[in-house]
Amino acid sequence: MPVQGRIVVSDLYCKGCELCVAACPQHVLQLSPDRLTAKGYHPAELAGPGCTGCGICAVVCPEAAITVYRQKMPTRKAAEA
Amino acid sequence: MPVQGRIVVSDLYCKGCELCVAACPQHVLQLSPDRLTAKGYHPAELAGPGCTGCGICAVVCPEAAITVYRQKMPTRKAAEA
Amino acid sequence: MQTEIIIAGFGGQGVLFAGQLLSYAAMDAGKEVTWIPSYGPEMRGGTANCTVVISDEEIGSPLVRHPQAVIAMNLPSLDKYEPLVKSGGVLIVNASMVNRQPTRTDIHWVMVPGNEIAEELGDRRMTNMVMLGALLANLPILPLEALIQTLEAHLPARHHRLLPLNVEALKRGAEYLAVKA
Amino acid sequence: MQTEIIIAGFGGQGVLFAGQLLSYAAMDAGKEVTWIPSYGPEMRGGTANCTVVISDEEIGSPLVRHPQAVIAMNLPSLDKYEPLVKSGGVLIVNASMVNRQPTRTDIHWVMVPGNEIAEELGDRRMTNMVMLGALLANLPILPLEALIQTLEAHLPARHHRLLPLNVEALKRGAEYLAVKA
Amino acid sequence: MVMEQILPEEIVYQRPESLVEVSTHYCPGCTHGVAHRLIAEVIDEMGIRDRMIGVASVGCSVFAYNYFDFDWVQAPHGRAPAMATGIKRVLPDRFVVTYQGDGDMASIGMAEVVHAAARGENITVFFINNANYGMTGGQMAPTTLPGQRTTSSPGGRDVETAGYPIRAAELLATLEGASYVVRRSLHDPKNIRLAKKAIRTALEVQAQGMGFSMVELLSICPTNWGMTPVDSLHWLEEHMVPYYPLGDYKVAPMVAQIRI
Amino acid sequence: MVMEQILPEEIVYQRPESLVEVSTHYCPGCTHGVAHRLIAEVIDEMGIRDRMIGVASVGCSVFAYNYFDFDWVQAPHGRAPAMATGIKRVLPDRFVVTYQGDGDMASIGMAEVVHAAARGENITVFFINNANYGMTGGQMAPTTLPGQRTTSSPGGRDVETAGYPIRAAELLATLEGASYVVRRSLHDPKNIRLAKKAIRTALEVQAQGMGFSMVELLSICPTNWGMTPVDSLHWLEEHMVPYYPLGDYKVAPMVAQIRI
Amino acid sequence: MARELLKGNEAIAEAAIRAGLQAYFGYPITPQTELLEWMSKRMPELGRAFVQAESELAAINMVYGAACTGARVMTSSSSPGISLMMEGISYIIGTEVPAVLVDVMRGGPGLGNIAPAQSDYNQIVHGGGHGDYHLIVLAPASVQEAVDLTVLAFDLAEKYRTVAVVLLDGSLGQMMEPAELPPMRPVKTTFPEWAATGMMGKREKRNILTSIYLNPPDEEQTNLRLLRRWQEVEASEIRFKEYFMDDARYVVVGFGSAGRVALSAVRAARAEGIPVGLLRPVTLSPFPYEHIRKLAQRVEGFLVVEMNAGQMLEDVRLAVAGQKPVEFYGRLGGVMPFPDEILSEIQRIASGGLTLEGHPRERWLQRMNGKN
Amino acid sequence: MARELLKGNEAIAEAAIRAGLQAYFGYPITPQTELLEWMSKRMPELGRAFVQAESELAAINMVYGAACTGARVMTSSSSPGISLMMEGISYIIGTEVPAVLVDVMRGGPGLGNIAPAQSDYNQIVHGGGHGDYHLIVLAPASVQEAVDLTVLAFDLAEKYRTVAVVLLDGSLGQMMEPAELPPMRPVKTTFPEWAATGMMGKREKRNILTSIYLNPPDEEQTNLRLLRRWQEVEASEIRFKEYFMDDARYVVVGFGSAGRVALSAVRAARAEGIPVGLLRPVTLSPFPYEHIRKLAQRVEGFLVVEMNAGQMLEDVRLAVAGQKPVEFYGRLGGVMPFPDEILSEIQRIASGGLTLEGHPRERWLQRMNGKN
Ligand SMILES: Cc1ncc(C[n+]2csc(CCOP(=O)(O)OP(=O)(O)O)c2C)c(N)n1
Ligand SMILES: Cc1ncc(C[n+]2csc(CCOP(=O)(O)OP(=O)(O)O)c2C)c(N)n1
Ligand code: SF4
Ligand code: SF4
Ligand code: SF4
Ligand code: SF4
Repeated sequence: MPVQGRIVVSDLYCKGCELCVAACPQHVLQLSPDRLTAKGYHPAELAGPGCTGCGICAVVCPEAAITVYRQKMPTRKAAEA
Repeated sequence: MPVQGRIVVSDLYCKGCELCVAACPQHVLQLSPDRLTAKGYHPAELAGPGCTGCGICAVVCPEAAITVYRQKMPTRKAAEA
Repeated sequence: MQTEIIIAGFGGQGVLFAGQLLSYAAMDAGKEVTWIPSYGPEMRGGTANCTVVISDEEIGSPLVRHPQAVIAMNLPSLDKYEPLVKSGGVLIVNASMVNRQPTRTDIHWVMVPGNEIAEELGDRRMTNMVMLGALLANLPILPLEALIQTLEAHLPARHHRLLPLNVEALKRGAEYLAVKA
Repeated sequence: MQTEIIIAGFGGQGVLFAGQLLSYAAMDAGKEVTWIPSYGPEMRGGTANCTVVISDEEIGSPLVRHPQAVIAMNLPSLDKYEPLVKSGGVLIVNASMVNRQPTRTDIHWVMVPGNEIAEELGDRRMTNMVMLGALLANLPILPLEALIQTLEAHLPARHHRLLPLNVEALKRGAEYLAVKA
Repeated sequence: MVMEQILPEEIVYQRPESLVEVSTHYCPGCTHGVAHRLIAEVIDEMGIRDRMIGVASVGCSVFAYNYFDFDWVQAPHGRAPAMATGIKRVLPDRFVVTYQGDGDMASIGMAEVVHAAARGENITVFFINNANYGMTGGQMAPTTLPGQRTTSSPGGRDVETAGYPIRAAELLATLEGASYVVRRSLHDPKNIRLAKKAIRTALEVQAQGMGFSMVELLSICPTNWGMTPVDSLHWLEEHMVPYYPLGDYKVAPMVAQIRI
Repeated sequence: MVMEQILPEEIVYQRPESLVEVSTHYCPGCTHGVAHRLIAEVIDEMGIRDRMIGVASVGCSVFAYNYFDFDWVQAPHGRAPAMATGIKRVLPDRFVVTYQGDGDMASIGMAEVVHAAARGENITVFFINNANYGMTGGQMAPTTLPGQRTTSSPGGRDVETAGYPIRAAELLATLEGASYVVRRSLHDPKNIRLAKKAIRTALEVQAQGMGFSMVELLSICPTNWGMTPVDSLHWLEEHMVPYYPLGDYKVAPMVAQIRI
Repeated sequence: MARELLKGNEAIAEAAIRAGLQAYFGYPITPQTELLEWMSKRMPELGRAFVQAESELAAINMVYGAACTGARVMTSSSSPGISLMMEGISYIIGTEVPAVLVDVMRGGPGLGNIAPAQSDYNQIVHGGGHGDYHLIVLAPASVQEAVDLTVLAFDLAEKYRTVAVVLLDGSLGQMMEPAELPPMRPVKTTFPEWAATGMMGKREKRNILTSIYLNPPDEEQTNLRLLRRWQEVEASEIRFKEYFMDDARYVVVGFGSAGRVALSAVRAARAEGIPVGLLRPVTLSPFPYEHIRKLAQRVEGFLVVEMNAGQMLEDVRLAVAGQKPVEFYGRLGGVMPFPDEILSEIQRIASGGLTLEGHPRERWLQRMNGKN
Repeated sequence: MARELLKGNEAIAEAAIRAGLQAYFGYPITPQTELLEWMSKRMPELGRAFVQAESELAAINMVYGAACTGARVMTSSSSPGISLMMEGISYIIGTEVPAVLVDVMRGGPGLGNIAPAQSDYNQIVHGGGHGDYHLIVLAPASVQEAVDLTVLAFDLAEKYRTVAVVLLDGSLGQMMEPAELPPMRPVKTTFPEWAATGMMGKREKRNILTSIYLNPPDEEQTNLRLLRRWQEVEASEIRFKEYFMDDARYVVVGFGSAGRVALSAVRAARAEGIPVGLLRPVTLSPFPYEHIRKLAQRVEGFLVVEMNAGQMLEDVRLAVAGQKPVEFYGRLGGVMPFPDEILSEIQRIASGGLTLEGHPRERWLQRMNGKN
């Protein structure tokens, strides 16, 4: 089973640019179809399971809007993003 | 017998910088020990015979003060300076 | 006689164009007119507004503190301009984008569901025309016909296919109120 | 009491330094003094001059049209400044570098063969000192002694070996006239 | 950032501390944001936030000072390297960085950056090359590609009259005073990671007093390019990268020794 | 120039017509004079005097316009390439040349020359590199050699604080718009002849509308170097030539075809 | 020609083109950029020269070069960019070649903002560059006037061989109004006698255009010549507009946008029966000193209105020379006044708020303490 | 300390160093270059920062950067170089950081010449940069005063967080006079609260130094704050020197070198029994308006003497406000007046040559028609 992770996108920062959506290797991100941020953007969110916590979305996010969590793997240390 | 030439140094321009004197391959130039130009310089002049009209003095002269004459050689055309 | 109109909304709602159209029409009608936008980088993704002054004589200030009429295309514009409309003036509110009615009683205000009407017409970009139509129905500075002629005259050729839709939107905006009234 | 002196010659004749020395001496004597040179690229290879004003009170203009005294180190300087010396003033001419005598009769002028005296002393660079000595002998603004002390005080250490020669030159310049007179 | 669940989880990425907790004024998708984030991450990692002084330039990034949590000054258009010089000479032990657009650095500010580099000024220049003037509405920049349409080259940049784009990294690399001059791109995760490494190296160069460093970052301007952010990244990769080859243009021998 | 004797003689060298018959203000031996003469000779040979417009800069050569017998304008310090651009754009069929010192072109005027080159502006820059600011009395220039004493680097140029000399030809050669960028020297007859050829090529480049050309000429400043002219030439050869290698830094393919 | 609805910046650009502009050199800066953008499209279309310069410094020197050929040339910018042109302007004037400059002013100092302001008045009118010089400054208050004055600027610049500046604020640059453009004039095909164009077999003597006069008396003579030419400008080129002045007892003085805002206020005051008129200087340099001096003899006081801290104010005070009280009202940093603010100033003055004591700026500052 | 014979340029440099100068940035230009050269030697000796900048534009921005750290910094230049600094000066003032600038003026406009002039008065005093701003301008007339005012410039610049300019002409820069240098002050080791120095664990909040206020009302408030600070400067910092004023019926007004040449003329006039005095403004900004206004109440007329075409003249006229006649005498383009020229102006005035009509510049120009 692959590593499991999840991301939290901050509504304060996200501008719905879709760069994370396009970059996600697992294709599990989407712009929220209904939710709007205070600035009027549809923020990114996890569309379903499958996030491995690889952090690629965070690497491309221009707004530093994403926090990435990953299941702890006691045996090997996760590579830094 | 080598080609014969001569130079005329204009007192209007010459500033006695000695560059022509140093450059002359025949060592036939000198600064006039006694003559002074209107600006107060000892101008260059031919010190004696031996000028070949090679034009090197004119090539180095910063003041374009030198006119170079050379004996006509009907057979071969003199290289341009 | 001088009339001042502010059209305000989000960038992208076509407020600047609506103001320009009004200005063209005023010019074509032989009036003096000034159109002045808010400008600058803050426009990007932010709010946009323009002030149109229509007059029979040389126009002084292009900006006014208390306009005769306001079209508020969204809530921030309503909040900002409702207090500023000249007493006895007109306030046209895009009901589709606000969650409240004006509260002033000394002005004539109307709620027009601009986006909905435009969407009914099949193109949300027509909201500005709907609102402009509604304005003219409430502020007799220029006949609707004049605006339509102006549109015909000044709309760039490549946009001419949009002409009927624009005309329709203007009319629907104007009618909406007739209907409502 | 104010005295103005212009020292003029070719660049390289030490006219600026002569003026500075005079200024230092005046300062050391507790006087007010200004020294102002001609400056700029035209100096290069051209003429140089400086004006020294010595006074008991705050000095106004650092330049004067009609100086009390002039040292003319060469012919152009003689030509330029002879007409300008204040009536009753002093004109010291470097006889070695000119081919004529002054013609004015309302001033006190003297011819000093500056270069020759300097060459006699073995160093043509001393011409300026010779002329300065001659000036002081004719214009009692400062005793020669004061100048000599100043020279001792302000000449940079690395030039100190030149001190006796400078002193000698000053004296010879002063004496030349005494002899001549 | 509070952990919401008590799970055997770890944070593998979070917003760097050196970024202020405010939303930026940049357009959605603009890679100015990526550049900001990378710089902030490196500063966090090096622990030098307290010693940083940033020099903001004139361009979309004029308000960079609102986003980085350290001291900033704001320079006249193009003059950031001169201001940085002034600061660095007074405070040689601080980290002084400029953040400049291509209009700012490669057009009006060409003399200042060349001379800062020639002097070997111990500062770091972050150079955001987005092939146009963003802030003023998308005019031609010295970096605009041949044929590229902008609001001041409406028919596409005509090299006959407007000349050729300037490759700033190559140009600065000719200067002996420049110690580290590289070009990176922000168009995909791999390149973003390489960009971050370069930013780190540049700041290490400064930390060790090795002189002038400059990191050019190919960047997008979706708003003025009139494309979505995602399309913009593709355009960058397809059109800009070939014209502006990525790579190291000057790595002084001592710099090559830096291990990060 | 009247022939004084009726002898089978010919004139093999005489003062070029494009030079005005006045004595210059240059110091004795200053190679500004050589550069002037070569330019005048080439103009005579090409027969283009009537179509020449010169742009004088600020430096010892500020009065260049007094010595060349054609139209001139005089530019603010460093801005000659911008002025030349203005002229050339209005009169594209004239020959427009700037004549600039190293302080003028490589220091204050860096942005203007870089951008004229980047634009491929069809002008010719004559760049006189004498390793100091002559006119103002011998201060350090961007081209002053490491360790060289000047009136503003009294202890010798300290590369730690004043940085490294700029090699302008190498720098401009990085620009795509530049068609012909070379460095020559004026220190001996051979090099002077090569310099003249380069000047000729540069003007041919302009004649054929091939874009920006620049000829850097290593030159002496005996006055401020504090040496005789002859010694200065030796110093140039020994110290400047190694630092500023002579050669062709950019010869666009079409330029390589020019035969003169 | 029919009236068209034109944006100030674009109207100026097109007016310049129709006035026979041969070359434009500029650099983008808000709120002037549309002018450059218009040029970038139109000039190449017409086969004329357009260069986006690398900086304002380069732009003004390209203008300088092109002006030396006698061609019709211009540049445009806004406040910080104008500051960078000061050396070039001084050179152009010192060389006596004609050029046109447009300054679309914004809030300052420093980077400031891009909102409308009039705070470059001193910089432009009183010499932001070194040396003694004068230049012609035209201050339009409407798009039509911007068009007309742009054309005039070229004619005056050429007539007097100097720099003519069209000085306006950002609001006018961004504003649209109906205006009639002039017909397209043919581009000049000849060049003036004095120009550096290459001798082209037409002249014996070379032309040299320079601003150095190393010998001070020569420079003095040049300065005097320029001053005498300036006297001609002062004698012939002063322009202003007046409104409600016949019976005015108070005069509002304002230029450009401030002047037109004042017009609204003056109308409102008239509606209240206050006998106030408006003087709107159209040439800020030469300035209508003499006219104001004479006005001062018959009116009771002045109110100067500007979008700055009182720069033209000092010129009005110079002209009034203590004869009558002068008051000031200004808004700063990109804020445009509304007519009602000026109206209340007029009311204050008409109801006795005039004094010859102190400085009007001090009093205004006092009154501003409450604002915002 | 003992008096030394010092050249103006070098005396200013050394005075700045002794005032605790931490960094100097400059570019060579005659007649200021000795100042830079002095710095190039002394600053490195003392372990302080010296950079020969690539241009005046770079120099002023290096100063700007260094000033943002709160350090004592300066640059110096001469007229054309000063023109290139206008944008930077406007930014520095807009950012409210202290800096000192020395302008050793030469003849202009354009490249002009290197001879002494005072024709940057307007550029420096009345804002050659964009936006509303004021800066402090100190005009020495002797080497000693140059020394003293240089030190003062640093103190005032810091006190009011603004730019202080020492404005002199080339003759003063080149002149040698005895002067006493101040003792060496220790270099500051602390930095002000507001400075951008890195937080260094000492501050919680970052410092941002900027001159943008995108929102016009914010910019207006900034402008108003600067104006209020300027009022403080006006209240406390006006300086001038007077000579023979007790019983003066005529007043000559001149600053810097023109002022001291006028002193000679005034002395000569006094020797002839003409009751004339001299007012020499030492601060040109703030200007002694109020003092002159009061003087105008008791004297019969003014003669303004400048080495320009009448720039300070307008400030004197503003102050006099038509109360009394003002006459003008100027020399231009690098020409220094001799005392006898001014004396004959004084004689002319004392023998009835005063009028309230017309503009003094016009009359002077008339009289100049004969000259040279
Ligand atoms: C002296 C000056 N000239 C022009 C401007 C206007 N201006 C502001 S931002 C900008 C261009 C910015 O472009 P770039 O540096 O490429 O940065 P980007 O906005 O693309 O990030 C210009 C020309 C200015 N503020 N100051
Ligand atoms: C804006 C400006 N800054 C400075 C100067 C002073 N200046 C005149 S010539 C010169 C340097 C010239 O040096 P360079 O270009 O090397 O020419 P050179 O005299 O050596 O031939 C300087 C700095 C000036 N005239 N204008
Ligand atoms: S990349 Fe960042 S800003 Fe863009 S959509 Fe994803 S989370 Fe939002
Ligand atoms: S090189 Fe020319 S100037 Fe020099 S000495 Fe010879 S002739 Fe005279
Ligand atoms: S305009 Fe372009 S560079 Fe500026 S923030 Fe928007 S996308 Fe980024
Ligand atoms: S100072 Fe130097 S560069 Fe200038 S003319 Fe003299 S030798 Fe030539």
